[in-house]
Amino acid sequence: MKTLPLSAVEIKGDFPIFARSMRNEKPLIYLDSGATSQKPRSVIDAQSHFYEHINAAVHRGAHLLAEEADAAYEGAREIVANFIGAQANEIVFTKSATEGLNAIAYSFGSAEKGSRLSLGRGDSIVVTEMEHHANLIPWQQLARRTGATLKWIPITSEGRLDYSTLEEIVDSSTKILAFTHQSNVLGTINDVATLVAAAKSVGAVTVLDACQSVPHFPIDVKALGVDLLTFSGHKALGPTGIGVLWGTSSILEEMEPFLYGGSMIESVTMTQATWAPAPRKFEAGVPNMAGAVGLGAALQYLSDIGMENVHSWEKSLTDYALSEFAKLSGVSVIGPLTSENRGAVISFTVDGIHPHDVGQVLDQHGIAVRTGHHCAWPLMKKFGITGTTRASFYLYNTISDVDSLIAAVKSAQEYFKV
Amino acid sequence: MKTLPLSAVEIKGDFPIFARSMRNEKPLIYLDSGATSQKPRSVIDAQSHFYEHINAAVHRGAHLLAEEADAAYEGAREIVANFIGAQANEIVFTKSATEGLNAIAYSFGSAEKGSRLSLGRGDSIVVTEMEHHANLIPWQQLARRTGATLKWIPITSEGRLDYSTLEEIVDSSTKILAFTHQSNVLGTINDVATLVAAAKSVGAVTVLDACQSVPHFPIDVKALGVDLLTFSGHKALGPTGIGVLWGTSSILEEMEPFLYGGSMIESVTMTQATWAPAPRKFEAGVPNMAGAVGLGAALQYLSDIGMENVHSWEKSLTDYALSEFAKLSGVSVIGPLTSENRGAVISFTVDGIHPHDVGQVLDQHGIAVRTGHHCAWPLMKKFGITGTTRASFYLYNTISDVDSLIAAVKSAQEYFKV
Amino acid sequence: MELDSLYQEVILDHYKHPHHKGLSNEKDAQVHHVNPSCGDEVTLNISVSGGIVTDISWDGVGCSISQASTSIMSELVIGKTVAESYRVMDHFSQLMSSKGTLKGDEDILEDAVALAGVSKFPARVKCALLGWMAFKDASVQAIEESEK
Amino acid sequence: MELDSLYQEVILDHYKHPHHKGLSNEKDAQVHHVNPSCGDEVTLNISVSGGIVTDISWDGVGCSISQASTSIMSELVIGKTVAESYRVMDHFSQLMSSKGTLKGDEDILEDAVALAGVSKFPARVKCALLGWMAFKDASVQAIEESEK
Ligand SMILES: Cc1ncc(COP(=O)(O)O)c(C=O)c1O
Ligand SMILES: Cc1ncc(COP(=O)(O)O)c(C=O)c1O
Repeated sequence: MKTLPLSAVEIKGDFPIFARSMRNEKPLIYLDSGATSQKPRSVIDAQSHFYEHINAAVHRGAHLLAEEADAAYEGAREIVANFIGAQANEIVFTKSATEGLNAIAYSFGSAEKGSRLSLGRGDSIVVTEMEHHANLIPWQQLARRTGATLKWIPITSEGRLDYSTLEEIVDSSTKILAFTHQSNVLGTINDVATLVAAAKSVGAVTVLDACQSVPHFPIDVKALGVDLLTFSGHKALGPTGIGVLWGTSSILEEMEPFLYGGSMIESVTMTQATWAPAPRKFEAGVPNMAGAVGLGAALQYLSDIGMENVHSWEKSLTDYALSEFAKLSGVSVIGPLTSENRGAVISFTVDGIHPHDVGQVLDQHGIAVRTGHHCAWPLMKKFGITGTTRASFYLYNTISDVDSLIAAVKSAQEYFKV
Repeated sequence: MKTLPLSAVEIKGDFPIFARSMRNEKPLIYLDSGATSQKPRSVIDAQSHFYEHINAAVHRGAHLLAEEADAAYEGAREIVANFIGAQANEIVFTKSATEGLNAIAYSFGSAEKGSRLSLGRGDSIVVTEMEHHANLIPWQQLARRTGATLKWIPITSEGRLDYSTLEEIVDSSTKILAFTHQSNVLGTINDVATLVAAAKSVGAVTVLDACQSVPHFPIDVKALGVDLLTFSGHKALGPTGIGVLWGTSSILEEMEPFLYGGSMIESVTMTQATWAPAPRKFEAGVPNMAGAVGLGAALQYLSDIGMENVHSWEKSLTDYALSEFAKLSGVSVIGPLTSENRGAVISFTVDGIHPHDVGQVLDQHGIAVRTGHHCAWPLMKKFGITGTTRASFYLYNTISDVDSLIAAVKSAQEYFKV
Repeated sequence: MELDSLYQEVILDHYKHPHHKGLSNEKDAQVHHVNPSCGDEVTLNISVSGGIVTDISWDGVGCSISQASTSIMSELVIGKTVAESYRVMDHFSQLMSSKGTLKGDEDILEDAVALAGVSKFPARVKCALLGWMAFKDASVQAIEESEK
Repeated sequence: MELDSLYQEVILDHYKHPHHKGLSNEKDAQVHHVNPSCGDEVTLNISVSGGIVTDISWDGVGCSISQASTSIMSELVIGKTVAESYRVMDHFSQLMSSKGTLKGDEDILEDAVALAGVSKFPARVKCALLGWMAFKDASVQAIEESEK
């Protein structure tokens, strides 16, 4: 066994859920962090603490609780900003990455005709063939509403973007280039620098779906050079119902708001309204304050461990898992076969066994994986399959979790006699 | 002292926050439930329990946790449905009432031309002059985008809707009538039956902002007769970041989705997508599962106490408070002066003292109220004021809280020598 | 092992050797159903004559449960009146939503009782119902068609 | 009582008898600022001549803190060069964000040191800054105007 950059076993102890047992009294082997992550005690406690001691509506109250709630909420914004190398006023709290991506698309859809962000016939929006539905359908709809064309960068059989097509696809008609940092199916980490350069050369706005990257390796928004970025808290040890939309100050200033209501206004009459500066203008209504505070605690937990450590630990797990998968016969990994520019997400198919049935056998061993199209249906079609079984790892997983997975896949093959 | 329909003192004990102290070691007298409510232990625990024992992404997983998460999430939907007399598949979880109202407005904005829900020049949207910004600005924007006209029902000096104008304002051009069940400033409870009848007579869709009603008195959506209704969990003892949009099955079926992404689809290709049936089609992305479960626990807590009891207790508090306010000189209550068709929200002004300064003095006494325009700026302008001080009550408040409020208002008058 | 209650021998047999799989040329109606959460699909042809389901044929991709269930369903309904097959379907739906509390009436459900174990796995119930929903939809269309 | 640290006598005096309140007819620039969270408003006229703030007049509605602060600010900056008044404003901003840790330099801030207590009440800092922000905005506009 190799020396570990961090003790995943000790880390498991920080996550109360690992104390429970699964079917047949098996311990929980959680390999579904790509869908949602588990929560450390500190996150659960931070939320409870908010409700027990602070709870009040932010931005509004004239009392001590409101003051403390404001400090907690804005403090969480600072933590998020620091975590990704941003300024606090560039951080917008959303309910999820899905909301963030839709907010961007709706905002562009309401841009005044003639403004840099507005789209029309003759303009194009470019995505990739490996996008999650959340970074595909909002753009389909925006294209439909505005008359713009949706294009996409195809992928190779290894599951990498085909960068050779970039010059042809990203052209002077391109207004938006929206892409995922890391595929939630293939694990592929895309080459942000190359994509941003292509977009910049034609003056297109870049939107990064960072759902599968922010939780797993160090991110510096300034170094990435994108205009907008979004991720979900629940995949980064945070609570459900909270996400982050980051944008450069200048693009946030240009963008129209998305949700209208309380706290996002400057002034209001019966017939019209003007907006507060960002991030306020994007946060209508009483926000998910406890969620933001919980996300702050989550990112704090990750910072304390160090994102470099998280990353290199996941890399060890990926290396080990890929080498073990390579030894299995009748099993194909869909996506890159080395850990280079690749995250800790392993999708695979087993000859003669449908992913549902693989997942079911794994479940009997206490192993939680995901099966199906993983909200990337076009990608499945590209590979000519209906779905895969996906194991996705996080900092609390261990080498022994990988061993259990491999053993359970073998037992599925035995059970179904393939 | 009168006999109480429920023991608010005992109820306070269920809410951990009342154990804390405020400035000058004063106990917390929380009169800001109109902004957000406090949370009982059972709600805080339900959320923690979800994270400690169940947490997984719903709708997606092939494992036991996902199964249990699904049961918890869908169980919460059942609780919500029962609470308002609806069917589970009519309940959409949102992040807030603000999101719910915007979702409706955006959905109508994307309705196909010619469909019943689509708007254009010559059509009108009707609101009232007492709306919260969340039920005003989305309609302003929808009107702007579609060319429809925004009209509103004016209010009387007592703070009631002027129903005599209804026939003139709601006419054959009216496509939508959106109004609040209870004003968050005046406490006025609107006459839903009359408004619905007016809308029905011209075939307009009715949208009810139930933020200030669902938490405070029994609601039966079928009896109300509206088409759509929305409220926020956090004002109903629930967690932050979760809300509910209810609609009749038929209108939900007619409506376009609002957020696009995972779990709301039926099928997806690179260029187009079709939608799952409601409520799925309105819940894109991994939802706020713990939030939904927490809201379920909150509504369960309210049901156990009985909404009739909550209502009559709040009525006693309102009666008492109104009678005490009437005895104060230099203090004016803005809104109806009796508890008839009126909720437990009391907005007032104090001659010679700005609401901020009133709030500050109250804060020194541990009393949490809200000051300002309460996200109803046009209403303030109507009354020729910049803001009010607002005390809003809930089931955990007591007669002695009212006494403390009145005494503190007097002390503010003394302090500022007015 | 709990798994055996789900994957009974009968099911694995139907999975490996599905009946009526492969679309026939003749049909009164054809439907295509998908399970949006996993991407499984079934295309189903139906022939109805004099109120009797005279033929079912189908094709598709799916897990053992969905394939076996569609195979078993086809066997069950062919030769029955539409009304009778709806009764069988009601029994089957009840069994599926029983959370493991029912065993199913073998006289009515025949091989389909082997699917009783599915009801203990809520995530798989949809798999078991995919072919049945397709049948229901197709039969309605065929009848509508014949009434034109 | 903590309240007295917020509402010092000087503040209440300025509140009840605000200086330079009531808009003058002459001005080089006029601005209107609102505090969106409470609805308080201030309209402010400025006259600048040879780099010196020769006059400030204002009107508006607001709490004791915002009214007093605007009154004190007017007193402070009239007669100073724009550059000097920005230095005073910087001192004041620092004091406001000090969370009660600073007392303020009376030589620079004069009556404005009475507002030091506001910094302990984050929700009120905006009230204290409303008039100052209006002044800053107006001075920039007046200078731009004069350079046209
Ligand atoms: C009447 C009314 N409508 C809408 C809202 C908006 O609710 P939320 O901010 O929770 O979305 C509120 C609360 O602020 C309200 O009182
Ligand atoms: C790459 C990617 N993008 C977007 C999403 C959507 O995230 P959420 O459902 O939290 O909004 C996910 C997760 O499901 C994802 O993996």
